[in-house]
Amino acid sequence: MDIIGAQLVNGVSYGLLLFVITCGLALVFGILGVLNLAHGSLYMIGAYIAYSVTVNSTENFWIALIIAPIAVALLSLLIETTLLRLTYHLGHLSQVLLTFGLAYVFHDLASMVWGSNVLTVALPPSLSGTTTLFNQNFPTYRLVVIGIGLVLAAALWFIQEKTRWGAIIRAGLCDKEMISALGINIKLVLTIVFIIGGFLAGFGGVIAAPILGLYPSMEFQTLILALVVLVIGGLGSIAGTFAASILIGLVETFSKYLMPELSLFLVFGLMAVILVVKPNGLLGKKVA
Amino acid sequence: MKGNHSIKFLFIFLLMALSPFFLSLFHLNLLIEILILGIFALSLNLLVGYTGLVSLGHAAFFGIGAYASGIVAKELSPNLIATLPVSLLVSILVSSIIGMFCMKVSGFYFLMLTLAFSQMIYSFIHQSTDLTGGTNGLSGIPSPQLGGVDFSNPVFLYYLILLIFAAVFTGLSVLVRSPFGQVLIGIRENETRMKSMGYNTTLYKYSSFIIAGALGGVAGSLYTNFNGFISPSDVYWTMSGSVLIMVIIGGAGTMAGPVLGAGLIVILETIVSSYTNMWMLIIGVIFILFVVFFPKGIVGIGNSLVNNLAKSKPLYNESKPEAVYKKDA
Amino acid sequence: MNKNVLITLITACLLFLGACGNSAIQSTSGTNEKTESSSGGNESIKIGALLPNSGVYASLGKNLNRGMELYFEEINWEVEGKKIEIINEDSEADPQVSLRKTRKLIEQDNIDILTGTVSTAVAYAIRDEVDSKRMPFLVSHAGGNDLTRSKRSDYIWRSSFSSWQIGNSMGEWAYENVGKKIYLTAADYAFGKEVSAAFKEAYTAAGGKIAGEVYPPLENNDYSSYLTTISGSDADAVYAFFAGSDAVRFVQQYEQYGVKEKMPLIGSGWLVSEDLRASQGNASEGTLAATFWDYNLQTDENKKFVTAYEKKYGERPTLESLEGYDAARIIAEAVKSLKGDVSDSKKVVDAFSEVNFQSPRGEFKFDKETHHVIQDMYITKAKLVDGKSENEVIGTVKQVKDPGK
Amino acid sequence: MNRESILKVEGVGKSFGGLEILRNITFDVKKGERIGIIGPNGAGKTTFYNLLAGDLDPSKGTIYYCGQNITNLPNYKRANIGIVRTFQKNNLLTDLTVLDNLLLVLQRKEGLGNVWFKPRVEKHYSILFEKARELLSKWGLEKQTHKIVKSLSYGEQRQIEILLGIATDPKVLLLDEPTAGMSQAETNYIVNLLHTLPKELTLMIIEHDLEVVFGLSDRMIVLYNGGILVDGDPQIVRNDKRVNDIYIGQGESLSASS
Repeated sequence: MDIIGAQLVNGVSYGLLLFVITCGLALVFGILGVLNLAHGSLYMIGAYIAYSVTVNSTENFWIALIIAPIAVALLSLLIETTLLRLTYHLGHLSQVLLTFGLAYVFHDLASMVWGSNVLTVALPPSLSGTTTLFNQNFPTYRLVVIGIGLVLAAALWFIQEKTRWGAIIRAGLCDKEMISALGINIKLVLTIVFIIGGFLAGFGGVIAAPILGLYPSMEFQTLILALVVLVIGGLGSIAGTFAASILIGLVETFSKYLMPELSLFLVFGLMAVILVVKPNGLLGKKVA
Repeated sequence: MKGNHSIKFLFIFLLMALSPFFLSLFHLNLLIEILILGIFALSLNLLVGYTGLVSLGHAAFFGIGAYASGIVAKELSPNLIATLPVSLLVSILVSSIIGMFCMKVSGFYFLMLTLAFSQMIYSFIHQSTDLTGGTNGLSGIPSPQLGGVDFSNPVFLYYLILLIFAAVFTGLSVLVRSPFGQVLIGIRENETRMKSMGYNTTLYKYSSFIIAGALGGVAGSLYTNFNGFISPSDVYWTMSGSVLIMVIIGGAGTMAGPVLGAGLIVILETIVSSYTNMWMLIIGVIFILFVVFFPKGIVGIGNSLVNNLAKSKPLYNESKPEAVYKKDA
Repeated sequence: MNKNVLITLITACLLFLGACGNSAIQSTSGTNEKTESSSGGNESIKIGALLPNSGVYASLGKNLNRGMELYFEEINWEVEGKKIEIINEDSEADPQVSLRKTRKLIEQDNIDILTGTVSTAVAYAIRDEVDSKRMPFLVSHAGGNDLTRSKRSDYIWRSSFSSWQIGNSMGEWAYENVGKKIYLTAADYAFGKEVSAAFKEAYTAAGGKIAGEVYPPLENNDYSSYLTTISGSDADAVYAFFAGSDAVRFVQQYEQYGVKEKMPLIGSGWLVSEDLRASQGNASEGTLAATFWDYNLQTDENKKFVTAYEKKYGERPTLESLEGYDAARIIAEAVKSLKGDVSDSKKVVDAFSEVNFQSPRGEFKFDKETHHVIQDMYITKAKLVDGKSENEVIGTVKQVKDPGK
Repeated sequence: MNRESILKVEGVGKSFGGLEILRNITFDVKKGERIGIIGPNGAGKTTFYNLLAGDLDPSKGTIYYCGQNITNLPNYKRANIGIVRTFQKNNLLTDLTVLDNLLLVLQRKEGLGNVWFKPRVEKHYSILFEKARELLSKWGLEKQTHKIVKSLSYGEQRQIEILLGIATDPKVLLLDEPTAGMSQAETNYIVNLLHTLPKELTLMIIEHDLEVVFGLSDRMIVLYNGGILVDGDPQIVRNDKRVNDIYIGQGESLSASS
């Protein structure tokens, strides 16, 4: 039983890590309808900034946790107001091309600034210990990530369901014309949502960096994983993204435990099965 | 107009036919590669540009065609009579199976479902080391033959591929202008309306998916025949992404666009990366410039140039729409 | 209207492409020989370096290049009065791109000698092109076994290692010095599988037992599930093959999940390589690895190499730097023995086979039959010195020779 | 009036989630009838069309067409056997020309075997083009033939919306507010054209403009709160107190529109 319990903790912790990485993308796609292929790059930049901030002292991790997401949010502001805005009337294909181009640009900029070596972000001593559960050692930080994921999910849920801002955002999701009819500046809403998406991407980068490390092309790997989570959960649903993250975390962990040869196959297999059975994802609304 | 077109076609044909006489071997090889990827991009364009189904898993069919061809050439015979039809059949088979599932979803979910299937095929190729060589790829594939002609000479191979390219290009041009192709365009524009007109749109989309898959398989097969090698990286989602970029940057929903897009990407990648390690930066900036300045792709640039030159000819006769009703008022 | 555009663009492209070089008809109507009329009397020797400058393997490519440049600089970029010229092409670690680049190097740039490739898939992809064009190809990294076995070519020689050498060399040593029962894990790709198979073969031949095997996918984010399984087994130790970011994550998580306390970790040199240990931190301590060169090898040649490298680049050399350095030396030695005449590629590869010198890694010589290097393999152990992880050479496996089949 | 029944609806209902939009709709349509469907907003008129045209499946009940049960027949098959609808909001292929829109409707009967190996140009498909021209000139749209639909005025687009429905060769045509948003002149023009439609064509019209709908119909169905309130002769409907109450509640009067 212990081993099942331990794998359960592994799965939940990995799942919540996925949620932290993905929720920004889910928000942006859900509300703007923009498939942001540069999401992985924003995540990467967050992680690299965290590296730069912590390279001299691990205690700076907390500073990094503030600076990096804000820096990425500013970058998002720049992207949204200068480039992305131009594509709202051009449609999905142009957005694919634009954000893919941005991903390419950021890829080279990152390797220019931070090189192509494998790097990690070290944790402050308060987080770097181990905790024993189910007769097995776990890095304390993994358990912290579970907490962060839960808090983030709760906060996003609260904002979306219980605040005026959330109401506007949900309205924007259903009908962009309607909220501009209500006298709300739709452009501003879109900009702010994209900035929040960027902030969350940067935040995910900092949180994930000590576990996943930093290396060239990390952003593309993250991007695909995030897209899978997004789709399985269903577009435009934070709850769906949350459920999908946990589901993938558990499925991946247990498939690695029970049938390791299939693990590469399994995540995409899971996505295919879910889409065929539920064409709009677990909890998604219909989006054309 | 008609005669003018034929002359232009003849001119292009002549230019292409004479290419081996003035192009260096390296550039000829590059041209072959462009033609093959051109077929690949054209096949995706049927789906993306004409039917309005954006797929991010088209590399699956390329890979299936390529591996089928490679395995047949190694195990059975490198004769094109064997390799090409097998690739075609296998890719039709696989695309009809995948298509069946993908028809159930639409929009972004379609994009992701095609991605899921292509990644599963990638995993399969990646894992079945005995059949496909796994990560090392399938190498040492003998060069193609046809009726006693050995195509290890790139010039012969060029003519062969040029011929196939011309056939595919002509065939697709006719197809998209045919009533069938017009229905696909109708679906791209407004699927609900097409259903109300009595069209079984699912069937049309499905046919389009299979044709695209089959031609993707042909492109893959030619690629293997040309390179004597195929590796899983050509089945990975990045390959699907880059062919999608070729279509978009060339101009989706046009015949010339995807081919020009393939040419641009291949040339850019080859040339830029010879001069700088920062080639991704440069290509990325070019993508962004396209979005900002030429959202209709290369063909769009060309068209606006032509339009500017011939400003005197308006596209449509402007007449007052109200006129019709006045008489009855 | 489209047709107009099409015509102008195609014409422009073709004219652009046709601007230089022999026509394809000329190149192919003759024999299959190298078409360079120039090389015999030309002043410079052109070396094509096909290495990844972008993508996952970019840092390996960079270090290989630095190693080569360091050696050529030491000899003033000149052999037998001829200038050495390196033409770099980015392989992007992508086989198809590499094949295109190889064609460019051979047909467009008229190189005399080809070297490089980090990825084995790339080496296999260009193998037939190199073989049919009779281009001398010195493999300076890619370690796939078959390159000097079933895919052996007269024109391909390998100065780096084979996956068999890496895995096999540690088998017997591990049985005698580490434990009688081992858990085997490796990244699920051809190279990882080859290395672990070679290790398993040697280890079980020596009498060892395999407690279990597991192959996580490449670029795997989370090893916790595997580690829980491994930790629950009755193995004495764990043999692991991972490289790059996988190695960092694996070694770190191996410690974090408390497996290190129970079972020592052994593996190949890439598990705790020079450029990763800083990122791995203390987690790498105690890891045993098999490699053919280490920073702390106490030989005169190595000290000289390390000092020169650190002076020029301000950072430590890695295994790949050494590979580049040696590859450059082999090429230079071969050219020297030919008195600078590299026009006959058969003679060039014959000259390769005779190269023999004291490398920073120890004595360097080729196995003439397999075209593969015969070398000593070292067992290193990571220790903490002043709070930093350092490898120490604790054993040597002499003259490991790939069987070639 | 002993005509054969063409469309029969028995106990049809539709709910979304817990919300019942339509309940227990039963009636019988005779061939060639002209039926006006009126009712306040939210009465379920468009949902009712969706059920008839097959764009939605009913939650309850059965629909018969020429004696056949078509309750679960997909929409495109219904269009093929003759149940054709138009849309309340223009639903056209706006980036194509008027001619292309029309040809797409007309070419449907060509059959899959004949349609993919030659371009759809006048040389190969002259009959289609002739038919299209004929329709366009009848509807006074010949000048618009080669224009892109979205460049046309709203009224013209509305006309094309109806024209596409008629070109689909329906036995039962379901018009959804054909004159919505049109000027008086445009409305008159459309109404005149609708009067010229063949007598054997069965017509159902949802319409807010009461003058239009009373002018065109020989039978009226009033929907209210998801059920049929009145079904009968226009004169009966006009004098029905309940109907008048509903419309007076909405600030309109039936008797005012004669």
